[in-house]
Amino acid sequence: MARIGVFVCHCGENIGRTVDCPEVSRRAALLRDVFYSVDYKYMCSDPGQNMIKDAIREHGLTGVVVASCSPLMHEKTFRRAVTEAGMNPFLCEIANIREHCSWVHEDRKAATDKALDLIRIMVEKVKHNVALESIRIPVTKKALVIGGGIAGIQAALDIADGGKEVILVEKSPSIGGHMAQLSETFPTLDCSQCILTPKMVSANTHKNIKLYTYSEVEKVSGYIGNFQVTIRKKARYIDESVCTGCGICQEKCPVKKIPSEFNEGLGMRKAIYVPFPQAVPNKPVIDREHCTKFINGKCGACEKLCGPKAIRFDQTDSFITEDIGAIVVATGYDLYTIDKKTDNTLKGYGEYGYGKYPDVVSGLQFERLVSASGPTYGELKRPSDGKTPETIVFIQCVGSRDAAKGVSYCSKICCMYTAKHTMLYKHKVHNGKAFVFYMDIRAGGKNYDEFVRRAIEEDGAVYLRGRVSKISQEDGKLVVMGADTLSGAQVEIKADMVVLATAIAAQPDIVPLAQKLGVGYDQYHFLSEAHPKLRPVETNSAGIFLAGACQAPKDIPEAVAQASAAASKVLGLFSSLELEREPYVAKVNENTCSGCEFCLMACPYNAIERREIKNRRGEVIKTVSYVNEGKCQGCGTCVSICRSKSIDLMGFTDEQVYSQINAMFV
Amino acid sequence: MSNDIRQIAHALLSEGKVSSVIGYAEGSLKGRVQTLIAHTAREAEKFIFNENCVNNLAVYLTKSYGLINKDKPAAVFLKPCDIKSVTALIQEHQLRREDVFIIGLSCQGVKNGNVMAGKCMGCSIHNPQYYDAIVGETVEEKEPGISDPFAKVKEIENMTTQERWDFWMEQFDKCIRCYACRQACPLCYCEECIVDKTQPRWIESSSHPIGNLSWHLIRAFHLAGRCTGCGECDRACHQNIPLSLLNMKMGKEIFELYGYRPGMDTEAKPPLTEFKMEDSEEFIR
Amino acid sequence: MTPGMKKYKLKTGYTELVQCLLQKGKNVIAPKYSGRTLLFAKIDNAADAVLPDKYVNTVRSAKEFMFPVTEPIVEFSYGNKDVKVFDPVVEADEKIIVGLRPCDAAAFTVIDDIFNYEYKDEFYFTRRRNAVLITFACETSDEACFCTSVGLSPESPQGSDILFKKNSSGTYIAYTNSEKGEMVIRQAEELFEELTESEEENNSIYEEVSRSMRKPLDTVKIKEWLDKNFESTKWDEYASRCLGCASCAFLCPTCHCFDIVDEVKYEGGLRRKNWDACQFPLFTLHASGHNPRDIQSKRYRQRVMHKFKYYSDRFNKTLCTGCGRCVRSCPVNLDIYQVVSEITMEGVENE
Amino acid sequence: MAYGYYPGCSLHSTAKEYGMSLMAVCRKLSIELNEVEDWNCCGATPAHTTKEELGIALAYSNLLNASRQGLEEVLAPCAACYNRLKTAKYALNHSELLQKRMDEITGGKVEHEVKVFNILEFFRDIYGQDNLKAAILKPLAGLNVACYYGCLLVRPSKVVNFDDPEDPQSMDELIRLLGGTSVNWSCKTECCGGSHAIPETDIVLELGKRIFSSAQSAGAKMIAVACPLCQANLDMRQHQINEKYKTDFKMPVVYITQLMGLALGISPVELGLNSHFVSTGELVKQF
Amino acid sequence: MNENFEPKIAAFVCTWCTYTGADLAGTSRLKYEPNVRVLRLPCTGRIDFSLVIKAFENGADGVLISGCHPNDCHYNAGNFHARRRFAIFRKLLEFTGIDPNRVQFSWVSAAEGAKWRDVVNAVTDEIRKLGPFNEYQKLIHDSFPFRHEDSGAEEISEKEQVENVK
Repeated sequence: MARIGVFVCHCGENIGRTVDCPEVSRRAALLRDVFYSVDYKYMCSDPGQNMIKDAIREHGLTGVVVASCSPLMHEKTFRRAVTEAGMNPFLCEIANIREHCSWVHEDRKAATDKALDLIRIMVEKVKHNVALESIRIPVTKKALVIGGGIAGIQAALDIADGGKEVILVEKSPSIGGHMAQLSETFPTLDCSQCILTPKMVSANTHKNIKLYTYSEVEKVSGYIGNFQVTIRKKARYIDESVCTGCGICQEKCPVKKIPSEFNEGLGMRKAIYVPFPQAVPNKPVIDREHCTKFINGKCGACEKLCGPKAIRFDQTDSFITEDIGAIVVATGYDLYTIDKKTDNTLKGYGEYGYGKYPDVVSGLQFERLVSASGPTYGELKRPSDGKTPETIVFIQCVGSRDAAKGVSYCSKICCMYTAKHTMLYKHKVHNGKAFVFYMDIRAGGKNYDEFVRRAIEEDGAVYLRGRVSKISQEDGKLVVMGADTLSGAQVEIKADMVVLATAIAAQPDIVPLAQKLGVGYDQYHFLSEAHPKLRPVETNSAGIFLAGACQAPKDIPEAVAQASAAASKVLGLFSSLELEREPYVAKVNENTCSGCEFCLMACPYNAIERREIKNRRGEVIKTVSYVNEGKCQGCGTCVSICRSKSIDLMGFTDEQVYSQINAMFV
Repeated sequence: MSNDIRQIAHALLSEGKVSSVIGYAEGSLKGRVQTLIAHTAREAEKFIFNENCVNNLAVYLTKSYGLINKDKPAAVFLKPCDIKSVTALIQEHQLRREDVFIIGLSCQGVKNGNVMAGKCMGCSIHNPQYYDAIVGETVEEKEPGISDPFAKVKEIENMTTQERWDFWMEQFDKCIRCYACRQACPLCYCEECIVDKTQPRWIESSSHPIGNLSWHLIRAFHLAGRCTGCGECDRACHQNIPLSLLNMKMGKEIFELYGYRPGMDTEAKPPLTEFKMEDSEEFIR
Repeated sequence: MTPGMKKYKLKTGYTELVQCLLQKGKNVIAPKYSGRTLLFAKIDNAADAVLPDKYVNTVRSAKEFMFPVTEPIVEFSYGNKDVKVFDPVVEADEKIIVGLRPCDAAAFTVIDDIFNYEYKDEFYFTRRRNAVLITFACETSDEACFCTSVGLSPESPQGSDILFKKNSSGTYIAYTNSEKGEMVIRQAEELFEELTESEEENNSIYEEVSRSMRKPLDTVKIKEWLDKNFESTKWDEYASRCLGCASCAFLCPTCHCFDIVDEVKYEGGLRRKNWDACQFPLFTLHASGHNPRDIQSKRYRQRVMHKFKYYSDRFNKTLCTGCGRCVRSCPVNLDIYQVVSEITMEGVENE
Repeated sequence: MAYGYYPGCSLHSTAKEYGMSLMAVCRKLSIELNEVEDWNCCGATPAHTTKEELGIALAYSNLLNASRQGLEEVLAPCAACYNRLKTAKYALNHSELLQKRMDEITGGKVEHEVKVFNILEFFRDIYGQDNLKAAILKPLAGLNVACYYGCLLVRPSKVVNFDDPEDPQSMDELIRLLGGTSVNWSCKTECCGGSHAIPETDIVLELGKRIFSSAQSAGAKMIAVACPLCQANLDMRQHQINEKYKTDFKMPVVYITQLMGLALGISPVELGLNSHFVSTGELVKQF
Repeated sequence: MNENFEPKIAAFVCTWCTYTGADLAGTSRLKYEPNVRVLRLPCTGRIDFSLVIKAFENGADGVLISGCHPNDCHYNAGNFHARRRFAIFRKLLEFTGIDPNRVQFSWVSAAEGAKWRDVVNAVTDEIRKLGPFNEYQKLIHDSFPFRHEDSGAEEISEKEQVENVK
């Protein structure tokens, strides 16, 4: 006979305010097979958990129902508690009377009745729970980091320092990401190259890190601890092992006029190029679209002049498959496109003339202009005529906080880097005038606000609180028309250059990768973390972690912090020999299975195989389906496809679901 | 036609090529035929084939105990519509092609009782699709007898919800749960049918309104995308409940939604075990 | 004619009889078409009742009015910590079943014994007491009928409270067979009048019907063969054709097996008595998984044995009234008469 | 080819030159324009600012008359009329309620859809650029034109959906097709002051000054317009602007159809070029 | 149709998307009707036809099934299989005269707390308009004729039960 214990939590007053917990506990005690029912203010606290443990020992409970918050929150906590009291963890179920009841209903009576219903449903389920043991599966002690920006590099280094192998995959020819494009970084103005390059070099030389640049993740299969990842190494048309990185080929390549992606289109690069001087690996890549050898078979200058003969025009994409235990996604961000969209939907900021007036540039373009490794070698020259701009207007929130024309969220870092831009500008052009149009300055980090005050007070940046309505060009000058809401006046500034602090957006091609990994994403294609506050670097797919701007706009300190957090999660996962996985796997009843293999065909994980049942003489009596527990993820598709219900999913068995439905509307 | 049948059966049995031959024999009632499973050449004399041979003999390939043994195949006389059942059974791994020696019968249409069987009126396959031996000369494929085999289904579809409910409640009220429809269906081969399972009892096994409704719903759903329209369930139901209407409705929907016809290809994946990205979902919010 | 049978002449036709009973507020059940299926059903207006000479027999027998397809026999409800059990309430309102055939009426006399064997099944007998069986002798038969082979005839009165037979001039003569029959005659006496000797001449139609039927068999010979042939290979030969669909058992007026099933909701449930059949494998499946009758031939043997041997071993009656429903409804035309007659022929060879 | 023609109140009166030049060009290109019978005022700004339904109803009744007349494509040269007709069509096919209400008020139902075009769309898409190119006799060589679109022609983009609201190019393309050069200036879509001309004249003057100075600094010799109100505000007020701001703009403001007429070899007088406030003498000299 | 009819709605939802979305609706304190009883299953792939019928047999007036948007499924294909299954059995229910609006389907992702509130409110509203599922209630009453509630059949006393058992 089942002896069930019901433990109703007030959750402070989160539940108690709308659900009459003592009443619920009293009525729960009257439920069939419930032998102990109590309510307490904080069931997940130690006294609360001890109350459960004592009740199990004293009343010899065979099943526990905790009526509290969502199982996704504290199921593990309560299951650990009952285990300590000697009860199998899977005999404890959670009735969600907070997120699904007290928080979403106001009528006290209806909420209390519903809470009791939810408890009754779970009591009926628990009576059919079976003691299960967690499934142990081996863990491949090798991690994959996707994205070679600062977040990816930091995560790779931390994992490698933890003694585990790491595969670092970077889509572009060199690691470094957007940080490599920056000149100096806030709030300390130390040059990004100086603090980044050492990490890039150690990432390249670390004995535990294998670097695949100019490569992308092609296919991901398997599950936590047992991923199989296929990486597409795009053809560089250079044999990296032979090339010494001497740079002759780049000098002599006749094709010059290709806008450099690294320089955000301001500088030019050759058909064979290394993105930037401190690139790691310092091996060039041949750009197939623009290289005359590929276009009409002529030239081949680089091949002739290459000392160690490292040019391979016949090279093709190669595929490498790696066994991976955990994956860290650190694919970073991209700038929100603000010029006229290609499919000329009339979004975008045509009124600022970005793409029409050459002197209207994006934040990253400005970074390149002031960067020593930039197209103007650190001399601030405006793109149209190379003159040094006397007046620059910086416009904040271009695309951010603008649900109508752009994105509705705040991109978090633009206030800081715009203040930095004004400082860099004043350091280079002492008598230059810098104007900043802003809505609110958000500088919440350590020494952040002081940094902005310094830009205003010491470096004399003029901050105008208002929006810019239009930028037009009048005889070589950019006429910026805007408002200054503090003085209430229309403002018109004749500027030499305008820098737009465009919004931070997700990488344009992140969605196919997210779908390959089975990771969720929100409507702006930022990857979804498991829990915004409590599990920011984990995802709902076990074994896949997030770091950096791919999860949401953030600055370098936060990206690095997340990278180390993700790395610690990976190292935690790798610390145990075997991984314990919830025993929610399917099991076949071989007596009634007729071997029609519908489940085998439907299983998304190919976790079901054919098995022959033989008699003593070795003759095959019948063939049935067999579930490989390692592969089965417990989705249950097979259970509903099986017509004779010969396969059942532990944890959500037919009997459990049946009894729950029976108890729904009593 | 009957003596060619006897010759083939006699030959197969006497040469020992097959373990048994399943065919039709003279019935004890007017307009009826019996099934005969002959194991010796002598019994082959009793085989016949006439317009009353409406039974689908494929049902024996899964229901008869010990009929299929590994060393020698079992021979069976199959009309083209019955061959569709064998195709479905092979597709669902209940049979291997080499276990069955198919004697194809070209068919002009058979009678159920004294009137043309429903399934024949809409039939468009008169010659066996594949076979190991064939009896009867090829029949030129002619347009199916009636214009639209789904006429009755459409008639019910056009009723109002309440009319449809009343129509089916009246039909299901007659059901006494003898499960003849299940036993007569070649594709109902489960070792233990869901209706016989008690832990949990998904389908109430008593013959009351709830039990009857859920039995007929689950039976129709379990045959969705599988039923080849052999009409045996209709014929076996002595209460004349129009069961094949439910199966034809499922067949029509599956064909309209996913363009799949059951019993056509032994290698095809059954529609409910796969999906396409562009499957219709206009009913999902 | 058994003693005490009174005879009355029915002045009117069949429909008027039904009409009169309806007007008297009786609950009349008679054969009626539902679509193209002829079934016993509650009659509201007399015109629905199909005339006795217009059909051979209904698809389902009248057994279901005494032994329903499903009936709750015990009710229980879960309290908080206890279970309350409630006595069953047998709905057994009085009913008059009209238009029966002699084979159906006789069937009740056969199964009365089993329902009263060691334990008197009150569910059955309450309904049996409250039902009046009015039989009409068969004026037609079809090739499936073989009541003559089991000691019955198109005009045999066993089991019926009133047997109506047509005299040569076509008017119905009511032969009352029981007190219940007499009571019905009294309640509808305006339709009846005392029968004068002369009008009673027997009608030769009923002999013709029984002669037209299939050759009567000797149940004694059949039983003798069955006593000796439990292991005969014949069973495999017959059974390999049988699909095990139990239509025969469900439609048979004498099959009486049932299964007890608990149907449980959260607040309580019912224990139901449902029709079952030896043709289902589940019928004899042991909890251990062993099944004494695991293949169809054993199950089909059980059916024939029970009808022609086991029942007569115990009650000296054949558990078959030859109504032919099992022959008509079998999807594979496995004809029990043919099986049994082949046995008797073979019986001859063995000697 | 025959098309519907909705002149609107100004093309027969204050913007007579626009009407005359349009008629001349159509005669030259053998385009038959049949005026919408019994057309009424399109309501322009005053109607819809007083009562939304009034504005829609006025425009809708014109569409009704055009559809009754069997016209499928209607040219509305004046930007304000074009804008009102397009707004009415947009509003109606976005709300059945409004459609029912309009049918009640006007007592009629538009049988088939009536498409509405402005002057630029008409010549670019309906008549076709290559036909126009073929008909050119005297290309406008050496003419630096500042194409002025004003606001109603291109905004609100969701309703009008004609060219890019920030950086329209269709008039520039037409000028280039006619052989002229269109200057790249930044006040293409700046407002000319519109109906403030009477109550708040100095607004028009200030806006006009900015437009002329921007055009001049971009090297334009004249401004081409496609809206009678813009033409009026710029042409009539130029000397007042010069007085107020001590500037010496001498920039003729001509209709696009007048330039087209010149290119097709039509005499300036026929195009009404002689009745402008700012003399078009300089320009005409060349033809 | 009495106005104070409160529909009983059974909801079968997948853990990874809709259940988490419902949790998010909770954390954001969005308010919705209390008529729904949510049953958590790993994936919509696990939801089959017999669950829906059993829900109606237990007195549900409406059933809501919700899971991950296509391509977002945690088990990458569960919802695709489910989508086909739903499309088919919905037609079967309709064919046998059950109003298809009584079974509603939706895709609600873990980020769509507001959508979950809107779906629940909309479905509750629609089912309230459809009124109680009288046809099925009648079936339930005919199939489970509990006498003791209405006719007060007297209870077999304790003593008697013991005898019966002996």
